[in-house]
Amino acid sequence: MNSLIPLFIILPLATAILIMLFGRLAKVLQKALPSAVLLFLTGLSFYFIISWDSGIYIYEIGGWGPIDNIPISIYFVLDGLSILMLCIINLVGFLSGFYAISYIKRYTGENKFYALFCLMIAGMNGVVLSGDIFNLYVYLEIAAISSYALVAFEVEKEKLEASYKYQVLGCLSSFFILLNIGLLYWYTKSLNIADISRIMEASANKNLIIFIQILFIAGFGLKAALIPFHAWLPDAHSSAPSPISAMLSGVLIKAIGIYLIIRLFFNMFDITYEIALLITVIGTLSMVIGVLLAIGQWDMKRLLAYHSISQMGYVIIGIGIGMLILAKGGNKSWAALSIAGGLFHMTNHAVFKGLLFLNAGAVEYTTGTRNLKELGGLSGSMPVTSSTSLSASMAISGIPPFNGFFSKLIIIIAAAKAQYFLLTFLAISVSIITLASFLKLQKKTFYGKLKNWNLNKIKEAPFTMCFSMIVLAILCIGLSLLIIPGIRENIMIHVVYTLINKSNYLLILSEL
Amino acid sequence: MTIARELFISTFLANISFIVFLPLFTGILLIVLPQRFRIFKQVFALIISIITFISALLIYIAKSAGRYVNLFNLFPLRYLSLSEDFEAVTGLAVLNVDNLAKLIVLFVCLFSVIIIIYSFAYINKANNIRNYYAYLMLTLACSVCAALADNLILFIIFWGFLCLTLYKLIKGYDEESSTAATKSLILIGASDGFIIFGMAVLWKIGQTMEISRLNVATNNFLNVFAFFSFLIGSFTKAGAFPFHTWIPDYAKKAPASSSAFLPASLDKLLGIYFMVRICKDMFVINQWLTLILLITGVITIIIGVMMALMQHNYKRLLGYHAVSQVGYMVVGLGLGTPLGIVGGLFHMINNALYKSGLFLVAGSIEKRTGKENLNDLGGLSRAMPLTFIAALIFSLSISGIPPFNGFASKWTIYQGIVDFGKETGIANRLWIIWLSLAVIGSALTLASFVKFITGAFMGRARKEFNKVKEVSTVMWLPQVFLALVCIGFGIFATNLVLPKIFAPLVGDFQYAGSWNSSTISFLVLISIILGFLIYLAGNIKNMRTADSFVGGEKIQQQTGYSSTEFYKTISNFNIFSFFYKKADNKRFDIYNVSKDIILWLYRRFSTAHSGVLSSYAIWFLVGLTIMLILLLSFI
Amino acid sequence: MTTYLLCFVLFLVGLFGVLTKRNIIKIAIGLIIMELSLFMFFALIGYVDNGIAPIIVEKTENTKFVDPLPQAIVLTAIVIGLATTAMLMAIAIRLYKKYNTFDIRKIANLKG
Amino acid sequence: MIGMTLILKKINQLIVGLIFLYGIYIITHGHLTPGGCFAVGAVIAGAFFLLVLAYGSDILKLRKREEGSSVAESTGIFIFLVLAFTALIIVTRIFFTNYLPKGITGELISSGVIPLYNIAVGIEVAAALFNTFLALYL
Repeated sequence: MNSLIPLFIILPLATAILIMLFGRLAKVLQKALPSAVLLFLTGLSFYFIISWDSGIYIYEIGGWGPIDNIPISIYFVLDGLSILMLCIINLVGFLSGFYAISYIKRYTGENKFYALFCLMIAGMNGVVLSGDIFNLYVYLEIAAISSYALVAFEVEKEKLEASYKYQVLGCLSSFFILLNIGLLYWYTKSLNIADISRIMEASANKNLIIFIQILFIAGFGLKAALIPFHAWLPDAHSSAPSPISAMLSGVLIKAIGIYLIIRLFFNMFDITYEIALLITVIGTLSMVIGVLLAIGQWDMKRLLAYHSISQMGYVIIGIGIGMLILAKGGNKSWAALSIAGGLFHMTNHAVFKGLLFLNAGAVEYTTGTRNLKELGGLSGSMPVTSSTSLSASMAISGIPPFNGFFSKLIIIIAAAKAQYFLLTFLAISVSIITLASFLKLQKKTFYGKLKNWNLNKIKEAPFTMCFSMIVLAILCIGLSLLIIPGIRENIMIHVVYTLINKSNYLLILSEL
Repeated sequence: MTIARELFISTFLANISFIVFLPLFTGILLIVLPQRFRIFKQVFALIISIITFISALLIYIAKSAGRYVNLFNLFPLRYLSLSEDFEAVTGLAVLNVDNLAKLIVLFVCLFSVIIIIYSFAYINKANNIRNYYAYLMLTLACSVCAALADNLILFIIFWGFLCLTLYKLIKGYDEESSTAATKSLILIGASDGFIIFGMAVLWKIGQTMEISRLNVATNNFLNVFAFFSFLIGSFTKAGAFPFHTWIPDYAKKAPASSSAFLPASLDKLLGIYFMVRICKDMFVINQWLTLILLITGVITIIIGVMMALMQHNYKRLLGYHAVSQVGYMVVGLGLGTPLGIVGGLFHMINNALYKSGLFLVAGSIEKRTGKENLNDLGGLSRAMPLTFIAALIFSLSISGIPPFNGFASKWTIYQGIVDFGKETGIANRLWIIWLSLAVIGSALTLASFVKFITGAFMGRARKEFNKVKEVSTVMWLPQVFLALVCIGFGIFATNLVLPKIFAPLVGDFQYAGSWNSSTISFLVLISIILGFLIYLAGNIKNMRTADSFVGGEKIQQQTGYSSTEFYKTISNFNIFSFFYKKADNKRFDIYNVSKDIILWLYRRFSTAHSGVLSSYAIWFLVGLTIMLILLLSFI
Repeated sequence: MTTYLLCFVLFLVGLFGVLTKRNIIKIAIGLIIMELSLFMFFALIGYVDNGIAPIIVEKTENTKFVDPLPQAIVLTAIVIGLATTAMLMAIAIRLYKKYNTFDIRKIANLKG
Repeated sequence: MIGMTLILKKINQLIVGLIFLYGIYIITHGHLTPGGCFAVGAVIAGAFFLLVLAYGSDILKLRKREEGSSVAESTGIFIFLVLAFTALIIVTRIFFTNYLPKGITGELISSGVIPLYNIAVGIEVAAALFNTFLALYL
């Protein structure tokens, strides 16, 4: 198990290079290789999650052990949260890559697309596995830079504009993160997350730590598109090609935003009440304002993009309430429930938001537009797209028995249990508005009369696109099985356990 | 042989998980099957629904009330050795099979059989809905499971799924119908949200999630809040004021069989069922809540019927009546006395019977004539005699004319109100108001059904309807069957139906007097006279506005017999016209009001996203600075 | 301490450029200035008074090495910065070709 | 792009060879002295910049721009990855291990695989810089 860990980074990286080298010579290679590699990695991550024994695995690159108890090597750390994230990244990555085989045919420079795609996945896998804070930054930038390029892939006016804005804001946040890394290194003389955590426990320069924490919230908050750092997201996510939108919205903002917030604030910093409150407030703002911005949109993908902000708000609320309970010294099992709800919602969001973007891509592929005012009546001619899109819409708006219902239920119950009734009420109202806006999308796209297109032109998307959509739609229902106690305890509880028991993560220092 | 049969019955047919899982799996199977097996799907769905009905009947007859059955315990799944993981699940999936649940399940199964038979002819290739039968079966399964569920989480899962089938059973072929479907799903989804809120509050105050073990006093703010959250859920489902607005829209645009199945019967059954559970089992309600319930009830009665009076589209008219009748049930249940609850439940069953019957009649009319407006109809009684007789019986039932079932249940509710007035409480002292408003509502119902019957069936037959024939057997059979049940329930109300079916639901109650009780007869008389007076007034008014007869003119439709024109005069009254105009603009529709507010907010936030990069960067810095100032200054 | 402060001033200069300039190239230059100030900050972190370069030399009693780790970090960060800058410039040139203007306020098709 | 004046071209001819040589010197001594792969890449790419600036882009005889350099760039990373990967597969089961004999400190052939890594990264950086330059310049 241990020696398989670096494969998550090597394989996509090697694929990217091979495609750049030989892709032009063998067209089959550039199409089949990314899907094959990502399928293998998906299988590997599911093997990890099944054979998980709730330990933490460490991989030392280059075999450099610690010297005088100071970890000097680059470490990959594999714990429950990392495995969960790996599953999400590689699964959605595989399905988007497979989807892209048909979708991306229309564009020139296919090999560059696949190379950048694999590079992005390598970056995200690296972020999730990395055990020290600077490598995390490097992988984060790999993922971010390839996403900048992918957003501008269609090289049209709007796409370039979106990409430029995304880059400028992304660079700003990256610089704040880099500044933070500098400050942390200056303060602790270490880059290893566990080591930093140990050193910071010993000493207490409270103001500096709070300063660092806030810079991290702003930096990762921008990557995760939390309000008020969200402004790039609707532009970028709606401009990218659809499989990339699915990756950006479904995975990227989680892997380089939410995941890092969770990882650093639980495992590196001590949880304080003020920071927990701040995170919860930001989450609430994102949840409410995001959905209010989404409801009036007429561009299909822009609507979906704004919903990503809102749904990330749910995730952050779940996490934030857990932090609040922990900071107040409340019942740990309720904190665990809340955090598990947030993580569960994150998993679910990857599935249904990925699916929704793929649906939008299929609609755009056949009709050539994604303006809701021009669409209509597609349910008859595109049965797969319309039914999968309905299931994803119901999942995101929290209609049972789809997975979104259960995760929202957990978050709402946890919020009420922690006596944040206003938050509970807002979460429910936002869920209702989400339902309204997704029914609008359904109504305008799939119901009503077919607009005056050439009827022969409107047909179901090609096989690879349908396959990805169907698999994700099945997952939309299938993931609700995670609520069943037996399965939940095997997966979710391990994930939460390493988060709420900080000392457990620090054990990796002794295992080195 | 008999032993084998006994064994078969006891292991399968009389097994509670059997009637949950059989339609569920059938529904999933029917979704997977391709479209071209339509006939097979129909027959298969019918067979399964009949089997389900039979097993529901067997369960109903078996005297095993109040038994807790584990959903997985009796199902063959238990033979799979899924060890302790599975044990944890089964704790959630506990079913409570008491008398009330059994009754609801029985009627749910009955209605599904009737609707499927009716759909054989009604749903044809022209107005086919994708996966119609599959969603009918799923609806059946989920309704049964929602009625039986003891755990609130299990309950909300199946209850929530019902709104999706409601959405899928309407064909979104044009703008208006897809709007109606959207609106229904949003309103019902919102009510589900409120139920979840109530559940969260219950969880907070440390209660269990099992309905049969809950007994929450409504003495503090939180508990009342939870109570209202649940109440909103049940009101929206059943369609009580002010959450009723989806029902008329849905009834207008959906296929009549869908309307008969969901808003007219199943949603009423489940919504009122849940309300009984809330008021009777889960919470101990105090007198202020009783007052609120009664006020909501009478407002629902009056508003529903006043709006119904104005409708020209007969399906929409029926939709508003579906709202109005809920008011009686809310009043009955709101009384909280055993007699009131029995009256409410009895009215719920009766309402489901005649209202789904009326929708089937509407479907038959629509099928044969293709018209949706009462103004375009007339004189169908000769062409469609069976439909006409059924419609007449349903109309008399809904208006509360003896000896039909509507009278029996309304009478029980009136009796309940009178009994209720004997005690001292705020709501009790106002009993005369509740009683009078309920009676007025009944009279107005009669008036509007006179309009329906005369508009559709009476009068001069139009030429274009010359070729109209009676509907096919599979379509009139369900109507006639429902009409017979209506008569039967009415005639045997005091002897058989009330003591045998409804008495076990609430235990002992004082059943006062016979039909000849003077107060009640008097009240009924008043309601009949009032109705006919209004009707006659309509005729006089109509005569007055007609042109004078000079001779030699052709016979005009208008001079002959117009039933709908008169009702415009009501809307022209000064007081009413104001409200009707507002209602036409959907000013009172909770859905439209909240939509406007949200869109206003959207425009405010949307203008901030001006597309200028530096403002985005400034947001980032401002956010950062505010966070820094807040945290570093307060620590 | 003064050097740290100067670093910070440089960072603010870059930030000012990003916020106020309209020209897309100047915004990119602002970002590069910010980045360079951060590199200097890292170099300062690693600096030790009278330290020498951390390579293998003849051992004496009082040899002090500067911290090599920030230097390695800065090298990596420079590579990343190079990629970012190249990306930014490529997009800026393309933008100019499409819109025929460098003014970021006129490049605002995506709003709402 | 057209080239520059004759003086510049001539001086270029003289200098470029020396710059290349200097680059190769640094890359071979990367594990002994400060500098190494990244500096080398910059130096060699600088030599190419000079050539292109003086003679114009025609000197490269490119059918499609950045073709050759892009292949070189990919090859550079590929060699690097293969070196790291052989450590994982064949030799020690640990990614990135220095599995060759270390030799004596201070000699040219020493410190295991690091010189090889240096060469690979040097090629990669040079090609990447040149690639970027071409993309922006042409």
